[in-house]
This record gives sequence, C-alpha cells and structure tokens, in this order.
Amino acid sequence: MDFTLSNEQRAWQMTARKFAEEEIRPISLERDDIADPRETFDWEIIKKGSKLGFRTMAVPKEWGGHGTDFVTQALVMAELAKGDSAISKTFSQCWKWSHLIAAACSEEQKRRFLKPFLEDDTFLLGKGISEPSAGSDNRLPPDDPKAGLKLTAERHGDHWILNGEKCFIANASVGKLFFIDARTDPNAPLRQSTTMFLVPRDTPGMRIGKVFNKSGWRFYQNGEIIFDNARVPHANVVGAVNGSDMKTHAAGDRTGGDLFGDLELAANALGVCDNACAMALALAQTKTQGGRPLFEQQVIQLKLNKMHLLTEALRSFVMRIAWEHDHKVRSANAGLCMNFSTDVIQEVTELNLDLHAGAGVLDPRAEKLVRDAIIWSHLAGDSVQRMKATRRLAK
Amino acid sequence: MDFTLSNEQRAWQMTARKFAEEEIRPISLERDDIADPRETFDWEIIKKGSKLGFRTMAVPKEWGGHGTDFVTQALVMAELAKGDSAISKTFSQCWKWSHLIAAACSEEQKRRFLKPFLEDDTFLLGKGISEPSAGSDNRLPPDDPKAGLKLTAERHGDHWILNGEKCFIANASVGKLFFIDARTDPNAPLRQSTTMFLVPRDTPGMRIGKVFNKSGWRFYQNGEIIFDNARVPHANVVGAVNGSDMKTHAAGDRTGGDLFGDLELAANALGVCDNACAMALALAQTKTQGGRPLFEQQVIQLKLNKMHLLTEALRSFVMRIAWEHDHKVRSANAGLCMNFSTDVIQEVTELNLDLHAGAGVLDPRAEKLVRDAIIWSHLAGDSVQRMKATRRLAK
Amino acid sequence: MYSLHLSPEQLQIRDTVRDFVAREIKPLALNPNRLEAPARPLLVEALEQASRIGLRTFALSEDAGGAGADNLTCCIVTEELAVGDPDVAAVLAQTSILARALFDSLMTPEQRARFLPAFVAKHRYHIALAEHEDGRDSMLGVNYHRPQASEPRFSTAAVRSGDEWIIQGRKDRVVGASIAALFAVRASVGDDGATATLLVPRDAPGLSVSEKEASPRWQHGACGSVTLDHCRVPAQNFLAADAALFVDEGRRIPQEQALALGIGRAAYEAALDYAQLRVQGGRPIIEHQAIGAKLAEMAVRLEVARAAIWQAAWASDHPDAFADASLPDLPLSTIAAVFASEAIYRVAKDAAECFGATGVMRDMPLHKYVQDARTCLHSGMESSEAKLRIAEALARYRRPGSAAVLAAE
Amino acid sequence: MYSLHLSPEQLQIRDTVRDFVAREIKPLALNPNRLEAPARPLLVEALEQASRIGLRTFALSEDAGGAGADNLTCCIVTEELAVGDPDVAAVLAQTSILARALFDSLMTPEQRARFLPAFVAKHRYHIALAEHEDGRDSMLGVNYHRPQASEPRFSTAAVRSGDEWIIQGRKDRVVGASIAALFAVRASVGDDGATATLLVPRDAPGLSVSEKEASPRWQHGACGSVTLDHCRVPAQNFLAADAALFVDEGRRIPQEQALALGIGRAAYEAALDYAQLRVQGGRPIIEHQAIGAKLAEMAVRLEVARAAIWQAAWASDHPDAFADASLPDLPLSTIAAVFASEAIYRVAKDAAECFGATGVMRDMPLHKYVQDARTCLHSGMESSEAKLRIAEALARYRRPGSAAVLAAE
Repeated sequence: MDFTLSNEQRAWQMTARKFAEEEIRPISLERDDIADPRETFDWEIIKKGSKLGFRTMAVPKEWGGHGTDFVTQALVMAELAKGDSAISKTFSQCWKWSHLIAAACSEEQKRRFLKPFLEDDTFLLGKGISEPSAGSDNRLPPDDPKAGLKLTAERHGDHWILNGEKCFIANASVGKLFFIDARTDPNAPLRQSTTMFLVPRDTPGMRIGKVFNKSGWRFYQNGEIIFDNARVPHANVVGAVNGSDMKTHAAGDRTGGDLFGDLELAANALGVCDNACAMALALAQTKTQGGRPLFEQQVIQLKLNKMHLLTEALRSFVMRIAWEHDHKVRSANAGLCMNFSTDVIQEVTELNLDLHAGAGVLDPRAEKLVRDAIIWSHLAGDSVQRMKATRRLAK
Repeated sequence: MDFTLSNEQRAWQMTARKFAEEEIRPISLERDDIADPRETFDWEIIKKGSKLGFRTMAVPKEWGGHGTDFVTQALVMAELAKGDSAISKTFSQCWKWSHLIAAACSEEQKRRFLKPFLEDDTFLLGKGISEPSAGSDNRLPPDDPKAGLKLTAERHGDHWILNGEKCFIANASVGKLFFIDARTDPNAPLRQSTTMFLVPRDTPGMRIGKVFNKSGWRFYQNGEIIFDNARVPHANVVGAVNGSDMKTHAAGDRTGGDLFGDLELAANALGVCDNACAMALALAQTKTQGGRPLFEQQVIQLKLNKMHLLTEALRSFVMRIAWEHDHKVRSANAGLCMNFSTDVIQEVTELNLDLHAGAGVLDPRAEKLVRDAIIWSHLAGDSVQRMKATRRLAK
Repeated sequence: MYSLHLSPEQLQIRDTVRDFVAREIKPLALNPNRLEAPARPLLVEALEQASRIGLRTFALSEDAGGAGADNLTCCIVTEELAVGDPDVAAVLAQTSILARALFDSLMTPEQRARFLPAFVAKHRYHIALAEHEDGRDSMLGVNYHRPQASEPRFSTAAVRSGDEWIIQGRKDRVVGASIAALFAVRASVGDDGATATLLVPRDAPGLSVSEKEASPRWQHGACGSVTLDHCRVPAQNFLAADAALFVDEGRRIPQEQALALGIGRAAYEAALDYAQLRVQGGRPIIEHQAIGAKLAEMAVRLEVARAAIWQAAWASDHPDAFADASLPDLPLSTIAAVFASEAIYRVAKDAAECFGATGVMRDMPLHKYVQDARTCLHSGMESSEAKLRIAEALARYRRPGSAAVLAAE
Repeated sequence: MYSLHLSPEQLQIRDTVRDFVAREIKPLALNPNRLEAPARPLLVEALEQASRIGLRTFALSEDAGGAGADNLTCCIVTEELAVGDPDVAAVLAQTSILARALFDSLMTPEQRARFLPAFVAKHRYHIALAEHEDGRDSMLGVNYHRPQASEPRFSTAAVRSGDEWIIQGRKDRVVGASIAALFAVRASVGDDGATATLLVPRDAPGLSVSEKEASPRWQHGACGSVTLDHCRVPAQNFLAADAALFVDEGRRIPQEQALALGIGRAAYEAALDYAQLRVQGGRPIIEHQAIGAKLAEMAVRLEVARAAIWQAAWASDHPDAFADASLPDLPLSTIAAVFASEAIYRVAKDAAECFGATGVMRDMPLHKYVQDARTCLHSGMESSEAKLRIAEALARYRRPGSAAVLAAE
C-alpha cells in the first residue's frame, strides 16, 4: 500500500493547481453571473488550458496524447474544480469521450477524429443520450421496446439518416464532434437496438437548439441537438450496429462502473469540497463575533468538523477508485463513490454557506458552490443512480 | 499510488479472517448474551489468538514482537471485528499500549515488562485515565488546576504512593499491567502535573472494583481500579515526572492524532460495518416477500446502497490513515476518520437492523451490532472528540 | 375553533399521572437491579395501582364504568406513563382502548352482560389483542401500487362445531399476554378465509400463554405468545362486527407514538438535569455550546413530534375535521409515526451521549431509554413500509375491491 | 378545549386566497421569462389586487378598517400566498402585522389620525420595518450562557433638534423597501444608546431607498436598503412605546416559517403532479417505490412542519396557554423555525430531484423553489444561533438585567 504520488502525477497536480488559482478562479464568479447561458462560455480559458494539456491528457500516448492514468486524471479534475467546477467538467468531458474513442473506435475512425482533436485547441467533444421522454429509462432500461431513447437512424446505402431530438447534451453549443446514440431497430429493447454514431458538428441536417439555463455549472454548456434528416456516413458507426453499450463492458470497462463517468463526478466534487473547506476555515479564523474569532465557538468547530471529515473521506474514496480504475478492479465502488460524492458535496457546500450566512456574510462564491453542487442530485445521486450501483453489488 | 497489499499484509489479513470466522464468530453471540459482565470474558479465545500473534503483533521486532505496520494492524483489527468487535478490541488494546511501551519506556522498563508480556499468552495491558469526575476534562483540558484527573501520587523515597480511583478502565479485570496517569503536582494544570506509572496487577494497595455492565462490547472488560496507598517504585515512572502526555507528541506521534487510538476505533468500526453489509445483502437476496427476493424492492436497494457506500468510504479512509500513520504524515485525518467511523458504524448497523426487522426477522446479531456501535458515540464521536479533531485542523 | 388549550380535566389528569409515575413507577422501573436484569417482568403492582386511579378503564364510557376519555387524553396519559415504564403504558393503553371498542360498540348486549362486570370490578383484568402471526406477510412491499395486495389469511383458524368455535393456531407479539384475562383473537373462518374476531377468555380450554419474550424485543408491553390448541369457546363469543377494531391504520389513535414520546422525554429530561449538574471545563456542561445545541435539538424534536402526535390523536376522534378540510386528507397517524419514531430514537441517543461512558451502562437509565426507543422503531410498521402506504394515499391509489379490504382490516 | 377545527371563516379565506394565488399570482410568478431573469421585481399589481381582497389590512382590527385576523389565520394566508410568490407573501405579512401593532396599540391618537386614513385608503400603501444594519452584532454566539450579552447599539442615530428628530444612518434588508410608504426606523437616541422607533414617511427629506438586492438574497420580500442622510421627521413621529413590536422572538408570530411552508408545498405539489404524469420504466414514476417513498417523506416533513408552525402561531396569540401549562414554556416559534427551515429545504431539493435535469433549470419552477427555500434558511436566525437561544430557555438562564433587555428587544 502506498499513497505517494509519482513525480509525473505530482507535476500534473501542481500545474493544474496553479492554472486553477491563476486563471480559472479569477473568471469563475464573473462567468457564473452572466444571465444568458450562451454567453457564459469563454474560449480563452479553454485555449490556455488546452495548451497545458488539460483537454487532451486522456488520449493515449500512441495517438499523440499524454496518456495519463486515472489517478492523475482524478487529481487534475479535483484541482481544476477548486477553481471552477464547471470549467473542470468542460475539460474532463473531453477526456470522457477520448477514453471512448481510444477504447471503441476503429483505427480509421481514430485517424479521422483523434488527429484533429489533438491539433485544435478548441476541439471539444460531447455525447447525446438523453431525450425529452427518456431519462432514467436510458440508465436502467426496462425491457419494453417503447421505453428509452427514440431518435431514429435509418440506413440508406452508405449513409444513415437521423431524425429526432436530443436534450441535455453537454458541450452541445461548443463541441465539434458528438457521439450520438440512436435506435436502429424500433422493435427491440433498448440494449439490443441502439447504435452509436460519430457526428461532426457540420453534419448537414443537424443543428443546436436551446442552450439550457442551469442553476449552477453556468460555464458548462448544455443544450439540445436536433436532427432533421441528418446524414451520417456508415463509416461513423462506433462498434457494431445495434451494439451500443460502448461506454460499459464492451468498451473495455472492467471497473463495474462507467469507464470514467463515475470517477469524474466524484473527483470534481472533491475539488469543490476542498474549496468550500478552505473558505469556511478562513472565515472562521478571520471573522470575529464579540471580539473573538468564530473558530473559538463550539458550534462552529462542529460544522467545520463535519465539512472536513466528509471531504477527507471522499478524497480517500476517490483516490482509491481512481487507482482501481487503473487496475481494472471490478467492483461497485465507482458508482458508490459517485453516489457518496452527491451527499458530500451538497452537505459540505451547504455548511459553508450556513457558516458564511450565520456570520452575516452572504458570499456569492459560497452560494455558487451550493448551486454547482445541486446538479449532482441528478447526475450522480438520484435514486436511479443509487439503485444502479446497488445492483452491481449483487453481481 | 498503490493499494496493493504486500504478501505479509495479505497473510496477516487472511489469518485474521480465518480466525474470526472459525473461532471468534461462533462464540460471539453466546458471550454477548451472558448477563454478568465479569463472566463474558473467555481466556481460550485470547490464548488461541495470542498463539497466532494477535496479542503481540504490534511489538517491534527488535523486542521479539512481529513489528507489523499500521496498515497490517488496521487490516487485522477489521477482520477480527467482523467476528466480534469487542474481542478485536481486547487484542488491539494490547497493541495500543505496546506501541506506548516501545515509544516511551526506558530500556530497563522494556526489559522488565515487554519480556513477560511476550511470553505469557494471557498477559493483557490496560491504561487508566478516566475518573468519576474527569471525563472530557482529560481530553480537552482546561487551564484550571482543579479540572481533570484527581488520583494523586506522592513520592516517598524510591516509591510513589498512589491514592484515588480510576473508572472505565479497559481490561481492568483481566489485565496484568496498567499505565496509570496520576497527578504529581496538585497546583499545576493537568498537562504540567501528570505523571504516568507502570502499575502491575499485583501492586499492593491496588484492587479492581466493579466491572461495568455495558450495553454492547460485552466481552470487553471495563472496570474500576482503586488505589489505597498503592506503592509503585520510582523505576516505574514512564518518561519524566509531571511530563505525561506520552501517547501524543512527546511519545513520537507526528500523525496529529493519538498514536494508535484513532485508527483503532475506525478500523474496528470497519469490520463491524463489513459484517452488517454482508448480513443485509444476504438477507435481501434470500428472504422473500410476496414471493420475490427483497433485493428486488427499490426501498431495500436504497438502504443497501447507503450501507455499502458508507462502508466503502470508511474503508478507503481507514486504509489511508493507516498508511499515513506508517509514514508519520501529520494531519487531522486520524481524528476525523475516527469521528466519521462513529457516524458510519451507527448508521450502517441501524440500517441492517431495520432491514431485518422490516423483513420480520429480529436477528440477535443485527441487534448486537447496533449495541456494539453505540459505544462509538462516547469514544470516537462525541462533541469533544469532534472539536479535538477540528482544533488540529487549525494548527 | 382552533385551540390548543387543554381542558382543566386534561391538565389535571396529566398532573395526576405525572405525579403517580414519579412516585410509584420510576423508583421501580429505574432500580439498577431491574435495569440490569435480562428480563423485565411486568410491574403488576403498579398496573393495579394505575387501575385504581382509573387508567385501565380510562377510555371506556362513563356509562359502562370508565372515564370516557377521548383519544387525545388517552395519548397524553400514555406519554406520561411511558416516561416511567413503557410496558405499563402499553398494557394500559391496549386494555383501555379495547375496552371502549368492545364494550361500548362491538359487543352484543349479551356479551357485554357476560364480560363487563368482571372487567370493571377486577383491577387486574386486562384485555389483549391476539393478532400477529409469525410468517404472515401483511406487508405492502412488492405490492406497492399493484392491484394484487389483499389481506392475507390468518393461519389461525376457527371452525364452528355445534355451539362452539374451535380455534387452532398460534399468535405472537401479544401485548400483555402474561396478564390478560380476555383475548380478542383474530382468525380465519370458513372456506374463503374471511377474518373474524373471537373473544377467548384466558381460562378457555386449549389456550396457553408463553411469556418468554423475544430478545431483542419486538415491542413494548411485556409481550408473549398465545397458543390455541383445539381451543373451544362458546358460539356466543363470536364478535359479529369487528371492523371498528381494525380501522385504517393511517387514521387510528397514535398510542405507540405517544408511548415513544414518553420514552424520549424521559431521556431528554435526564440529560437536561445532568447537563446542569455535571461540570467539565469549569462550567456545567449545558453552558458549553455543543451540549446546549444538542439539548436544543432534542427539545425541537420532541416538541415537533408532540405537535404531530396530538394532531393525529385529535384527528382520530374527529373525522369531521377531514371532511371539512380543517385537516389534510392524509394518514396522519402514519405520518406522525414515521417522524416520531426516528426523531425520538435520535433524542434518546443524543441524551445518552451527554452522559459519556455512563450512557451505555446497563444499570443506568440512559441505556434503557435508548433500547426502549429502538424497540419503538420496530414495534409498528417499518418506516419504508409506512412511507409506501403514505405514498399510495398521496396518489389516491385505490386497489380494486380495496373498500372491502379496508373495512375488514 | 383542544380542537383543530378551522372556523368557517378561516376555511373560506384559505380557499379564497388559494384561488387568488392560482389565478392571479402563479401565472405571473412562474412565467419562464420572470424565472430566468436575474432580478425579480415585486409583483406590484398582484399586491394591489391582494389589498383589494383585504390581505394588506388583514391583521388590522375591524375598528381601524381591517379584517382583525388572528395570528393563526395570518399564517394560513401567508402560506397560501407563498405558494404563489414569497415576495408578495412577505410584504403583505409585514404590512398587515405592523399595521395592527402600530395602529391598534402603539400609536398615539394623534399619530393614528395622521397615518391611518391614508393607509386604509391606498392599496399601495405599505409599511416596512427598517431595523437591520450591516455589521451590527446582535448574535448570542460567544455570549451563550455568559452574562455580558445585551442589545448592541444601532449605529443609526436619531437626535432631537427642536420640533424634529434628525436621523443619520443606513438600514439594509428592509422588506418591501421599494414599495413602502412608511418606515418604522429603529435608531439609538441619547447618550446611553437607548433604542427608539421613529415613523419615517417615504417622502421625508433625506430618506432614499436603494432597491438593489443582494445576490444571493438574504430574505424574501424584495428587500432593499434605506439611507437616512440628515433625515428629518417631526417630533410627533417618535413612537413612545415600541416594546410590543419587538417581543421575544421565541414567541412571536411564525410568519417566516409559514412562508417557507408555502414554498415547500409548491415544490411538493409540483413533484406530486409530475410523478403522476411522467412515465419511466413503463409506469408513472410515483408507482416506483423510490419516488413514492420520497414523496411520502416530503409529505411527512410538510405536515409535521405545519403542525409545529400552527402551534406556534396559535401560541403567539394565546400566552394564557403557556400560563395554564397547555403548552410547554418554551420558545415555540424558534423551535418551529429550526425544524421547518431545514425540513422544507429538503422537501424542495427532493422535489427537484424528481424532475431530473429539468429540476435545475432556471426557466422551470423547481429551481426557483429550491432557491427560495434556501433563502429561508438564511432569512431568520441561523440555525445554530437559534439552538443556542433555545438552550438558554431550556436552562431557564436569565441574564443579569435581562428582563429589561428582553422588554426592549
């Protein structure tokens, strides 16, 4: 057993920490405060981060990326999230799908898509699963063929014609390439009838609809993609037709979780919690009441205790699942850790806000962290995500 | 970063697991059920465990012990606690004070006490701090000289005469050697007026009073020790007169926690949680309602989820602090982990009992685990223990 | 008009019972020897004294010889009794409420004439409901929002034979089994498994009582099991209309919650007293923020729980308040139960924590309060099950034929 | 006698307001454009309509031209209004309660004659309390169970100059600042820093209002700040006896809790509706145990919170119920606040979770409910602070000279 980081891991961590402190944090509140969700994005921070490797760090070395391991990725996600959770997520969203490209795309597809991805500092990736009437049905699919996603793809010679609508697509308004799940057999249950397509932004018949106006994670773009007889070449099918379950077992995932997604949310939450703990401790040590630092008060100490113990428990758990990912240990841990991160990020950010408000300070950043944390309920900790993790336990 | 266990660590773990399954678990409920607290103890299990090294594993190799590291100790404590939390604690209580002997006793004292300890399978250790009117005042001492422990030691030539009473002394009724804190300067605050003495069981003037009748942890002996002009040679003073704070910094602890105590409770809790999770999962998979396994029900899955995610978070945290102990990393983590273990062991054992009772099964073992877990409130998670950990954060 | 004023009679009976508990029950219940003993025999003498001050016949109408207390007042008394001893509280509550149901409404005049005089006259005459059977699956569980749920058949069966009913079966978790003189036994009758209730005197041939309690306990009231082995009772002991005994659980008198409240209060009061006496850090521990805040949390939970329990208690007597929309059309007793059982368990645990190591010792009261509060968690419907029942009510879900099932429940 | 029956008048006003909110407020408040906008201007038209149905003068005595509503009825109305819009609810609650205090008891006949006619006549005439000052440390906090706590001096000061008072200072978090026609301004007077209240009309020279709200919000009611720069009012605007305005917080009308309850109810009702419509796994999601149990938890929290809030509301009007021991001698409003604010925030979060991703979108109601419920967490006393105050009450701690301090508070 050894918790020491390698020099390379430590170097990535330090670079990310510096970037978060010097570049991300200064723009974080300002971006959060922009009312129009289409305007919160900032290409400069993406370009700067990309030049440091934060966009492409998950791409394998043989394809020209940095080939970092999951431990490094977890460290970097947490550090970036200390600056801004949504900006961290924008970068790691690219890792998520570059993991997928590496694991599931053909050599030809890798050549066609990985190369431009690596060369262009503004090349972002996205993936479309959710649809207006299919949320948890995609996560825990029932056998009914009518349940789940409805976007259709019909084959016409060398092309597929896509029709339908995706919603809640991350990076929709800024991405250059999307992985789109579509139903290629209307009569079979979801798992046997779905195909994944690589769909470049300039695909004819595809357009971006509304950009969602989220409570938190303002920087992170999330929108609709509408397919109106969109033409996608057959060469862009990922894996087999009717064989999309690519981000899980077939794509090489032996971790029992989604290859990367569970770790991603848990590591990002850790960074937010670190930020909240640091804010709360600083407040308690500097702000006074009755002439004495808040830190002297027992009720304050007990809140700080809860914040820190949850954060340190989460850190321990995150680093463990990152290592387990690297070693392809099969367990339910990644999902459990993601569920846990929901409880932790919300409790810790809420306690931080309470401490500030109780001291007469309504800090906008403390409030932002709470809003950022709310999205975990849906992405990481709702009852479907929890039942999904539990069902892995019994396997 | 590496979570792999060494072969030696793995071997200790497997031996402990086997011993817990084959020897401890079969007697656990029966010992728990004995009404008289003096009768719950069983020397056979101590002897058997001692022969496997579970009594002496923390003694350094140069003194003839096994010299296991903290990671190994954590693994073994958790495994033994899967069989019975109190029996695990009875063994680890000896490690706690053999750590202390190794760190703080003189060579002469080590020769006098470590040797018989190693040779005698029934040689158990204990330590006396608490007194009827001094509980948290010992943990977070105020400056008032009147606060804290009151047992007095007065020097008479080569001996010290001890008068007073200790309560809640672990292993009191079964121990052969005790570390006793006494006030050697009535006019100074606790930290500057306390001396620690090595007091063998046959010390004239010392006797065991009542054995406490605890809710859980029935096997674990806990009693009063009464000193009525007890004579202890000056050679049995540990460290310096008026210099007792031996289990912390002066004794070589750079972990920010008690050298061993915080880890001990957290690791023991982990074993109990593992047991509870296993029981709950087995119940859910075998017991039916309306003809279908309980596991199929969402409300059951959500409870299992909570139990497992808390347990895995605790495991991650415990292994981390064990490693940090081994590497003398200074932080508040050990205390935080111990506090966390209180919340986790109680929630997990209560959920296990709920699941059983909800299924119409009032399993005595499920109930026992809840009773065993209650003691954490006092030992590991009361407000004083939480504030203590918090104050380390600010250092 | 909305009013939270208790009547002078309610205030007086509360004071009387509180005083009775302090003088007569607590010294017995908190005796260290009793606390440490593995078994906890029913305090029969205290029960008899309680009967002498009218608590055994408290809910029975005045005409029949009781005090005619309403459900709220019954819950107030149960809380007070449970501060002293939850078994005494449970047995008295059961007898008193069953007596009202049986003598005031369900029995025929003939039955009443046969049973009432002895009941009123004998201070040790208790009535018990023998309903629970091990292995009978009465959970909603998998049938949540599914049509198939219906009341499962009792394996205890009663068969008519001439002028008698012959009953065969076994009931457990019978509150007050050791002391009851009369059992209301639920059994299946006829080929269709319909449920009926029979009045079975303790001396009926074939009835035997085992007082051995399960360890851990399922519920308060010194429960035991009742075996009916070819047990014979006269045909006239059949209870023609028993529906009122088994009204919708969501709307029935929240006696178990009032009982839990008493346990929680006892724990809280002990902690409050101790925190004002125990000095650490140079001050009584209540003057430390951490302990003060913890005591405040306990008080909040207890007061909020009491408000919810009293609301449910009053509502169980006033269905018209649902009809006129003064109260929401919800299972208020189940709602009070979900909140109170968990809240009160936390109160007991927090109270024990204030006592440090002595909080877990078996010869000290706090251990008892924690154990007793934990028993309350399992004595009624389990919490998830209760939530599913509330959820069906929220959705106004009605099972096909459920009107009949409900009426029979 | 204990009764939870609402009077026909209470039931009727509840229905009237509920209907008003559904028809007139919800369509405005839940308009996606308004939901998305960074600022949330006060719904002045709706406020005026509310005034026309008597809600602005609801608590004012009938003699003075109001409806003479008691505190419980006021809380019922506040809950209903807050289901639609918490700002409307907060402003109406403040004006109505202040009007009763000022016109019915605190003003001299001369003051009343001067201010009452305009107040009653003008539907847009609101009254605001200008009390809070940034940096004024009124916390118990470190002074818990220590003798030194006393009411800190206001930095806003009023100095008598001839026939006038001259006020200098700045107040923030003033509910309804943008619309108020009359401010009750708390200021220190004299050398000893005694506190007094002055009636300051909006058009008083030197008074200016900034409507810019803090982001995030401190509390509901479209708060703003009021600057008093050499602001002059006639000597007759001094309020001789203001104690009744600032009674013990633990016993005052729990308007803020009723408001939080309305927000929680709106969230819960939205989730309940949605869960019956949204189909996943082939069934409406309410039919899945996980969602059903979650909705049940919400219902439990809301019903229990309402029982506690109504108890505190009724108690705030009936101090005799403390005296006769019908109610425990505790700060019931603070107790209700500690429970309700946290419980309701959880309700709102759980409700939003039922909506999946749409639960966090700014153009959808659930986001608003969560934010609004969070504002309630910070609008009153912070929870630890409240617990410390409850703890002092539990210990019957009395600060030296506290009688005077309490009376002035």
